[in-house]
Amino acid sequence: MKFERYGIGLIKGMMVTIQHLLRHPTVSQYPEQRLNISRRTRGNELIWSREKCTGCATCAKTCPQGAIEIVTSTNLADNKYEVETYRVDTGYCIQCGLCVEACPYDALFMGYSFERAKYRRGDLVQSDDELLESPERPASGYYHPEIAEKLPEQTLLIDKIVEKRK
Amino acid sequence: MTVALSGKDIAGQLEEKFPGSIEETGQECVVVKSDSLLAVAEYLKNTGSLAFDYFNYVTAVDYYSYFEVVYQLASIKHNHSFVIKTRCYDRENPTVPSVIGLWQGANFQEREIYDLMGIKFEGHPNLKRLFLWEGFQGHPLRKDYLQ
Amino acid sequence: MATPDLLIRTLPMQAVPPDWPGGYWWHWLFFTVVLIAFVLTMVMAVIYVERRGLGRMQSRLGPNRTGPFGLLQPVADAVKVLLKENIVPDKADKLVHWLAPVIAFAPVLMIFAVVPFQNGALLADLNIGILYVVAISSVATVGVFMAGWGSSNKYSLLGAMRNVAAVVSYEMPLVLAVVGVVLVAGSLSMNQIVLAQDLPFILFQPLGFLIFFAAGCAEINRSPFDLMEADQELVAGFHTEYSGMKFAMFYLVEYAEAIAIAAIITTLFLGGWRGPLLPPWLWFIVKIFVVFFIMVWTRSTFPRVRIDQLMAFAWKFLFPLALINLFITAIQVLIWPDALPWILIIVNFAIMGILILLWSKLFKLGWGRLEV
Amino acid sequence: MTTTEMMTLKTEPFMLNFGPVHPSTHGVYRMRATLDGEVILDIEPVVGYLHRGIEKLTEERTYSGIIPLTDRLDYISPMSNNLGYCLAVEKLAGIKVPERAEYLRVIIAELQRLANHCIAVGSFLNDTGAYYTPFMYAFREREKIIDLFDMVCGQRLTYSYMRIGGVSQDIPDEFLPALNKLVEQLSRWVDEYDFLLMQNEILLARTKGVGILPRETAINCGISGPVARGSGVNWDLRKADPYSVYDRFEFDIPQGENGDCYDRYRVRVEEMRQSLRIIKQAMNDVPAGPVRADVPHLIRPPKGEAYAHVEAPKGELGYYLVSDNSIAPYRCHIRPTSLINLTALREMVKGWKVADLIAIFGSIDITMGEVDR
Repeated sequence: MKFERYGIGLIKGMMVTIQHLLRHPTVSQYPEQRLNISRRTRGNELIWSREKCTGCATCAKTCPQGAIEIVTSTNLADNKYEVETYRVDTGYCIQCGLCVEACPYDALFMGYSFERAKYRRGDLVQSDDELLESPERPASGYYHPEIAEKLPEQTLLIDKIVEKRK
Repeated sequence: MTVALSGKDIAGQLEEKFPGSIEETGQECVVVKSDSLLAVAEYLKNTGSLAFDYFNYVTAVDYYSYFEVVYQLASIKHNHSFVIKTRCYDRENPTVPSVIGLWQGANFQEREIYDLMGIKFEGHPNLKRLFLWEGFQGHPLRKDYLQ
Repeated sequence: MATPDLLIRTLPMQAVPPDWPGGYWWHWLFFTVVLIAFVLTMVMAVIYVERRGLGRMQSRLGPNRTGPFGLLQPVADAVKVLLKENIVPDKADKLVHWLAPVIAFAPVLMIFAVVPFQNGALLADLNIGILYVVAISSVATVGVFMAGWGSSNKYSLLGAMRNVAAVVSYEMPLVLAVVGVVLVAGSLSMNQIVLAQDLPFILFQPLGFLIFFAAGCAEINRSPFDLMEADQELVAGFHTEYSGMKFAMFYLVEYAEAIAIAAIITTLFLGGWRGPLLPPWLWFIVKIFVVFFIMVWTRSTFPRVRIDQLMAFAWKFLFPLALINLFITAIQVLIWPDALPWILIIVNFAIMGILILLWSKLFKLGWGRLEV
Repeated sequence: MTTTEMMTLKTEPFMLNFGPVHPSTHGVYRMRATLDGEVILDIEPVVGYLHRGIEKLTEERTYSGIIPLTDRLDYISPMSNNLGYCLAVEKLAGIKVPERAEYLRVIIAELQRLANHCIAVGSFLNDTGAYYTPFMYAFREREKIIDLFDMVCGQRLTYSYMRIGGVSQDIPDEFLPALNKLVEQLSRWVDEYDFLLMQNEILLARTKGVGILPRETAINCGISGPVARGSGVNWDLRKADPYSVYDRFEFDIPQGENGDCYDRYRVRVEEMRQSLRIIKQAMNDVPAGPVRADVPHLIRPPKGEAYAHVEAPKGELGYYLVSDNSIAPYRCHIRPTSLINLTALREMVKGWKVADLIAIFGSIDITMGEVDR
């Protein structure tokens, strides 16, 4: 162990840090500056389509957390299942997206919004109408490329830095 | 490509060297009796043509009637691998000799098995629970473990 | 009531400059208030500079939410930390734990008594000013050690032990570097040293400057010698167990010490308050900020040294170089008192280069492992 | 009493707990250290603060439902964990993965290696005391990689991208151009990183010759990954036992000589360069086609057992699966890289100082999620 390089390595390192002082910082100021999130974002809620759902409960079987609860009854007149309750406890949901993939009728989507903090665990349970798509609760393009196309393009850090150095 | 050695070849060699040590021969593994495990392991490690110097992992599986302890070995020199297994039929006090003298890498893993499966490794210098606290009742990875 | 006059006559203290208002006591009061205000505001300013500077060097922004450009962040920090609960460990030595921050803080303020802000503008122009600085600055270590011992925490104790070891070792090269300056200036008084610097002494004493800077950084726990509060190893070193007001005191000490060292470097090597155009006190503050910025810069770049390397660096690298530097300076002062300054400058820089190269070759840190 | 005996200081060892809550134990690792002043006489590792019983949980979940669990093992590099698990199930069930998926897997796994080494190198340098600067730079670069992962799978930490028989979705159109740009920027950055600290005297003094792990010990302790390669063990599963399509790419295996902290650090930085090389080769010939084999959602592999391992960024990560022809595995054992790499820590730190303990521990690069499972 020796002081081998007469301190040249120290000075080289200092040059790098001083260059960064003059560069533009790479962070963005979150609540004011919002970047576009990925088109396939798996937000922390589920979007459910009442019309398409047939009540097959594949989603509930696939869910590794057991967060989906679905109660169906048989409508003998039309000879089909009718969904009575569809409830997702998003407090248990780990946003793995397996239910969306499993759904054979494309009736389930991941949510695109992400600011859904609540004060109580009970508020995180979504049921029936709270799961329907609405302007405040857009659907994400995860596993649904036709939705992904319509969403804004994701901001990438690689583009952002190049942009600012000009 | 790591070559998985054929169980038959190794079993033949072992049978010649340690008669009566083999319990069963699989496609890529042999099941040895637990009392001759150490001798077999030492042979596998120190024989020039085998030279299993690298210890991949050890784990245990609970098959209700017996515990199976699985050792996967590899040789960095010859780039081949092999699995030896041993069984213990005693559910109350299952015991297997520890291979820590041959491969240091077994240290934490044997403690883990002792912790979660309840198999005692004879000759382990520091056989304590690894993940769970001292005084924990039962061994969670056993199939008959209930809360 | 002859006490004040007696005090003035007996103490080695220069008479009050004629252009300063009031008598001795007024002068004393005025400068005490000014000094405390100066130190506190400067601490806030340097904390801001450090946090923003570090942020930008790490390609972050640094605090920017409180006030314009985050200027009020130090104030917000101070308010927050003062409102915190004061927690004292159960097994702590209560008295020592309570006294430690005070004992650490007082000497740092006292250093500023002899630092000239302008010609003659100082609390006490001691004719042994620099000696006073060296003596008083070591007292802060006692406070740190009390903090480490009184907390009854092993991390704190380790940190305090490291601090004592470092200060004892680095005092030697520090003083030897100062002696070089004193030889050139021909006086121990801080004001006289500044007055002697027609050219800043960093030009005549480049090696002395480097030694003083390194040793100074080590004395005040600045990176890369910040072993005493090495947060990756010792959580927070000696002030692990401090909270609230008492923690604020240590935080204050840390930055006040940095300002003190920056002020002494400014006075000894950078020509103090002297400079063209700007008013003298502004020059002084600008120079302090420049020195402090270099400390921030090194902090953002360097890893930390180990304790045995810290010792080796002091005794095997800085100490011999400081001795050689002192000899060379003495020879120059004796033999060439009237030499042209520019020739001396070139000679000194050449000597510095040669010595550093040579010592880098000879220097060995030693082997860190012990057989156990 | 002789003079030397009188001169010798009588010291007394004391115990100090590093962790479970400590700035640089990378989670909730705890070392019960016996110190003599600054010198470490002995350490005893205590783990289990993050034990979630993942191996038990797997016995009650479907084969595809385990994929999100594997994300939570080594949460710094979930893609590699996904890959290892999927390979094991594919081996068990005999599933052939489409070509395009194999290439995507390789690209993603190598990106994951880059992201992991960013954190490993950054936090190692932070542990040696460089005040968060290399850490921040490394995280900035990781952020760029995470952006791409976000693009393909919609999540930034627990990706769950790999599926049994392929990957969950095809990459979007903008992925490959972005990857191209990223590779270009990253190679520039690795050089800058070299410049920042690689030759720094203080770093050299702190890490060279510190915490030497001899080659024989490394092999005997079953240590894998950059730690083993830093000790000169030429053992990289991508070369030794090529899985996926790694045999089609050209790359080197960097190795250290002394097995000290500096070598491990160097090996990681070199591996980043090699990963970039693999990505460059792979992204130019990604074939067209499906990205997922036709695998039922509730797959029932035939009775049997399989062990598949991958070269995860931290070392050999393996899954030993036993199937009883039901929808859940009978037993799933995970070979934890981080836990096994910790085996030699005790020998490595004995006799070094407290500061070295932190540096050596940092150079091993563990994740507590994987140690405790």
